[in-house]
Amino acid sequence: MFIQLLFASSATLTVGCALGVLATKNLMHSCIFLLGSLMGVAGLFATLGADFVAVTQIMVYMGGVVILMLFAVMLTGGKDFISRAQNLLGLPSSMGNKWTYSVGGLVGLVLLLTNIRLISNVMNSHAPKVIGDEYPSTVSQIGHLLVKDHVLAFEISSVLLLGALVGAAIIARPRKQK
Amino acid sequence: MEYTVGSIAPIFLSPVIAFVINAFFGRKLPRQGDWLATLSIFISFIFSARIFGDFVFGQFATDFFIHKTFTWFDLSHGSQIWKVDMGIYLDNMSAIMLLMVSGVAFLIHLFSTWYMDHDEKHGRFFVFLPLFTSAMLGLVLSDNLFSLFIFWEIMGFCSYSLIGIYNKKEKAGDASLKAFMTTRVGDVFLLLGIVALWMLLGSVNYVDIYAAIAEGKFDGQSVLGISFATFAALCIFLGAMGKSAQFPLHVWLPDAMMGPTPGSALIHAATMVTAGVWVSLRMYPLMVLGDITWFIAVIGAITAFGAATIATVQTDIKAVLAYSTLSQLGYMIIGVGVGSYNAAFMHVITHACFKACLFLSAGSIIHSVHEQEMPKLGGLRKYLPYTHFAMMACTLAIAGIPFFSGFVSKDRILGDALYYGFMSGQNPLLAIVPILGFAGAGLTAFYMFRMMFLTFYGENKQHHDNHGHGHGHHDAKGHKSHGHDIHHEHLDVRQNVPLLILAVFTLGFWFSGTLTGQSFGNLFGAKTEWFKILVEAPQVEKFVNHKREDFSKMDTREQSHLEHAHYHHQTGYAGPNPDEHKLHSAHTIGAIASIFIAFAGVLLAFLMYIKKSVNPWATRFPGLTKVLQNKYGFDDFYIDVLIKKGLLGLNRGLAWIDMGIYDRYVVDGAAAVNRVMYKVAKWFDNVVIDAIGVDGTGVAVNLFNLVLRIVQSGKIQFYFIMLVMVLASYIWTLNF
Amino acid sequence: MNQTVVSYLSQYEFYDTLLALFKNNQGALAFTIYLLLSLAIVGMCATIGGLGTYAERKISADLQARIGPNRVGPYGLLQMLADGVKMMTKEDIMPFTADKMLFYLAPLLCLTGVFATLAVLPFSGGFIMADLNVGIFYLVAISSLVGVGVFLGGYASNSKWSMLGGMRGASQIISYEIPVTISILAITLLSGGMSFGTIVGHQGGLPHEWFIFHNPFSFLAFFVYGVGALAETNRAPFDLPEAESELVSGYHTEYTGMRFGFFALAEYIEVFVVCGVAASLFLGGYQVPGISLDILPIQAVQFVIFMTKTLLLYYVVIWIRWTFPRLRVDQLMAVCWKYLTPIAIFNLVGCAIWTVAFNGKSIAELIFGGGH
Amino acid sequence: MMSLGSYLIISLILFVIGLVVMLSRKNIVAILLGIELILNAAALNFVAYSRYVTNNLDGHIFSLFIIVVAAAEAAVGLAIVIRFFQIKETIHIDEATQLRN
Repeated sequence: MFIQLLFASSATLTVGCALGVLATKNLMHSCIFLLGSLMGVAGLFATLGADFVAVTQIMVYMGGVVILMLFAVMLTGGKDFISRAQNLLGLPSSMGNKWTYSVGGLVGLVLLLTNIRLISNVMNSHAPKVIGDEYPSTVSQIGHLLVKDHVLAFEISSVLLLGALVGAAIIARPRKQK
Repeated sequence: MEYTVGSIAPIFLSPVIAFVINAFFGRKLPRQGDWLATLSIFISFIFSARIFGDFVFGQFATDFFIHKTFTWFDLSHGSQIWKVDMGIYLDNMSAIMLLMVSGVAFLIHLFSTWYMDHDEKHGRFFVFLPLFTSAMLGLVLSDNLFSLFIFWEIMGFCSYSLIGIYNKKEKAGDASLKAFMTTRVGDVFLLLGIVALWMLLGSVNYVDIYAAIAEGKFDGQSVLGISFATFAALCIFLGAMGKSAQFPLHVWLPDAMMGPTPGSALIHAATMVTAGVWVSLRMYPLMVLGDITWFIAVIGAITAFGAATIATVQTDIKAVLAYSTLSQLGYMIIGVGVGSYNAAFMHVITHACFKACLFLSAGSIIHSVHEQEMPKLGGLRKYLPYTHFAMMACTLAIAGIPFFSGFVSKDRILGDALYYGFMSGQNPLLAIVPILGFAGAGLTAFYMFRMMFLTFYGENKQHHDNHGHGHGHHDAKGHKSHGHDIHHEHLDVRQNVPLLILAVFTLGFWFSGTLTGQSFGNLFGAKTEWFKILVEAPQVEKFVNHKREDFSKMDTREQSHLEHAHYHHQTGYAGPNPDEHKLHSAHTIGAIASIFIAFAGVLLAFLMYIKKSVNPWATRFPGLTKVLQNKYGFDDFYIDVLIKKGLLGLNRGLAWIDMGIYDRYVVDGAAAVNRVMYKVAKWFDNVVIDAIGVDGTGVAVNLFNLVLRIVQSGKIQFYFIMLVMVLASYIWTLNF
Repeated sequence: MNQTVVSYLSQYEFYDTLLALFKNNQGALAFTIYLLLSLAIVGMCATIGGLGTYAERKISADLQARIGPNRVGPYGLLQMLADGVKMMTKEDIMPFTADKMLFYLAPLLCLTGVFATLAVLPFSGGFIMADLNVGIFYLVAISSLVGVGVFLGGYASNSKWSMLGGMRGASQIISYEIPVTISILAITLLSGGMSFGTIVGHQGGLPHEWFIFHNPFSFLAFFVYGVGALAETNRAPFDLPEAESELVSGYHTEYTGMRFGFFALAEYIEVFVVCGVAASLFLGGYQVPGISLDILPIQAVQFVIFMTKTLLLYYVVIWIRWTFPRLRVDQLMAVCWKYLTPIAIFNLVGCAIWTVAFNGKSIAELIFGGGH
Repeated sequence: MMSLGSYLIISLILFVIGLVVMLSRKNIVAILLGIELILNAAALNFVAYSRYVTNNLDGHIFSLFIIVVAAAEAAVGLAIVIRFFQIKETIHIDEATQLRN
């Protein structure tokens, strides 16, 4: 029952907050809605028995990515907001207008239909399995997989992270104004 | 006896910890942490001494070894093994080597605390010194070529830093770069050899390689048209040549004296250069299988003789020692090549002791007199009595005078070389090996005594020559030389005790186990000829059924379970078993000959530099001297010929092909053809292309542009929409 | 499997009678137990948070040779109730230019992040809401919600002081998360598991069995964790986000009434949680010396031991606050990136080497023998 | 209620919303938000398949790598955004068309 409750609330949180990301015109609110949506996905991971992935999701997104995005939003305000608000340059508003929404919505609709076609195929071909309620611990297994079967991907991703760290630091470092 | 990793690891770890602490907090420690480095090496020494005691004084049998390993990573797939293990491999040879490295390094550290006092690079020096030592200890402990390579490279880096430690001097910087680049040539080959072995065997553990050799896994394998074993052995030996400064790659070692003298002592005696000999010894079965021992012997002989000739004309005291190191390394390599396994290894040990002592003595002289050009020295005997004593003992040892260690080890190598060259039925051309070896031995005695006579005997030139101190003074000390007085030696513990301790170990009976070679005058507690008994070439058959031991397991094998092996005159020849009798007579002849040659060398030096009854060579053979002073022109060869002529010549050749052939014939010819074509083309152009083609294309492009302009908007979201649409249409057109 | 308080209780007989009371509805019973227990824990921690303010005043008074609160109740003990009443009855002011949604959300995020960590805090062997397999990792992860809360609190107020405080707070929290997490990683390396049950189970009741004295590296790791945790909870000497002398009171300048109370409560409870984590990671947690029985009364003893250790650490935290001066911003970042992080990485590597070299034995085991 | 299908549908909704966010917003940070949603949809799919179809943990590993890549992408992406803002003083996506000419 708990699991069902968790699933229902997580799914609601995920979808609802994702809609919030789409609907709000305020970038800061959008970020917070994203946070909620990602929390919901973490909850869904938990209902799938992926405890380690769920906690990693919380750790990386809440502790890192979302705060980083909040910082980016704060650091990139400036004159832009004023000129956009008065539409001085004739470009669409920063958070979109009805045209961009309608184009995006149209494309989204097409993709929705496409994917429903795909999913229906998948669900027809794979009879739904009956899965028990047990949730074995995944931590030690994931640890073994990471350093045995997937060791190459593991090392490459660590190099990727190092590269991203150095690259981000170099790109974003303040330069002397002329 | 129990051996855990905890009782072995501190040997390697304590200098590493000292390095880390000194690197980060050295400046804040009293005396910039030199005591910490020295203490850490002393801890290594204690642990090594325990292992040495267990292994040598009867605890374990001859072929006993400890092998602890864990799998670092494993990429095995199916039946193909691809894994890298890390671990510890300890046998008699490593036990002896560990004691030598840690002991000599400890004495060098102790000496350095005196030598580098008040030097501006004091702290930095004591950061790299323990790292260097730990890398060598790790190299000796490692059980596979991969970790050996790691430590090998750490040593390369440390030698680079130590040689170039006076980084404000351009010469020092050049020398360090030279050392780094020259050894790099060898290292590339070593890595190639390791990778080749890994590719074939899937593991680079010593025991796995030995087992593979015994099981014949190399049979029928070939690469680039030569046998696989030859290829791998050659690559590994080329790596060893770079590190051990053998003949074509030797140019870095004489320049390596740009660093502080104790650093040179560490590089030349205990650590870096012996690493090459060490890897050749470890991979000896592979060398035999690959049948390159003759090549090894020839390279060693050329180095031994060539370096000895150069050393006879050097005037810098450290340069003489550097070339003598080269020469002695040549003897070790000869030993590996002619199959006198334990004598080669013994020469590593004896050489480490007396060469460390020689360098430290030279450091003592330089630090006291602030002069290292021998013509400006002389008569130092009464000013530096302890140094004189120690240096004389070492000179006797290196010259191969009986009862000293150099005689014991070098004589055995020469005896085996004699057998190898003349009596074993090899290619008669290989007789060059013993000939060059003996000639080099005579020269060794000559140039070493030349150095002694010029430095310590004769009249003191220091009092008259007050102006020559500044130049030729390669060891830029932090403080200015006083220029008017020699510091009288007083018994400073840190200066003299290391020298005297090392001098004690120049006696031969420590190594041969007896004073006379008979059972008379035994070393207490040790076996007669313990060195020969304990060190023997690896018997690869033993390793076939070897089971690996878990890394953390405790080793509790009892002595009673193993029996002591008895010593045979098994010297591990590549060919058929050596004739015992012939070998024995070769050794006898060799011993007599080398004693004779050594005394002849000493006598020549005596006549030239003390009695002055024979003119020095410099006046007699000016041309030859010039060649030798140019070191056979190797440096010039590398720079002028290989780089300037070779690379630039290649460039010029390519340029000639470009300008001469391509330009003249292809381009100009094409131009002529073009001129004809032009007439035709002009008409064609005007009528067909312009009217129809160009204008038509323009119109078409214009039309196409209208479409493309919309697509190529530069707006990323538009691209994304296109992508999604294409994807969707692809899915909708699929039928599944 | 993940251990929970329900699965712990289900091994006793009275669980069956309780189950009969709930007409054999497992879910309903578990729900009730969880509900009651979470109410109890939240209530207890709220009380501890309130007492924290009282302790802070009293201890600071003691350190400064004053008397401190002494009017309300015996020894001024009821001062916190008075404060609570004052906060609740204050007017809830919302700045005109504030971002309303985020202004409401920020204190709640702080409070949620802190209370969510209580789910895995091991008060005793059985009295732990859910002994997750990823326990400590979950705790570290979920407590980063506080950083978001602090940042939003600063942003939403739309005032300079708040903005600066919020930015400082967020950057400080995400920076100091790194050394803290790495030193926790060293402990998980020693214990071989991330659940609090495993970590505490690997230690004993007596000091030489604790992880802090396991090896030199874990000893260092404790202090790295301590310093990092102080910074992560914005306690002095790392209280830059709410530095009174510079930023009025930082990110909660514009908050009044109970919303301000939420921030304060979150901070005090977070300090408690951090002290509890330190106690269970390094100081043996709830382990009772010499007793390995697992009966219900022992749980009470374990609870008392855990609380004693935690509250002692709490005292140390307050002591530090009133002893050390505040750091500058650049010093703050230098301490984190130049000192704590390298030391923490060094500790991690050192612990790994120690575990391999000595087969996971502690110093005491190496000296006195024994162990596994 | 809990089956492979329901997870797939949630992930589909997440994906489509992410796509629409990406397409309809003109702010680079907002577009990055959309990308995060899309990546999460993919990760959710992996884990769902891992539980209901393959019964091993490879899906978990994959979603861990997705999280890693997302973190790296966010770091570098936001660094580029900040740099872009320093140069152009705007983060409007339609201003980022230098490569067009």
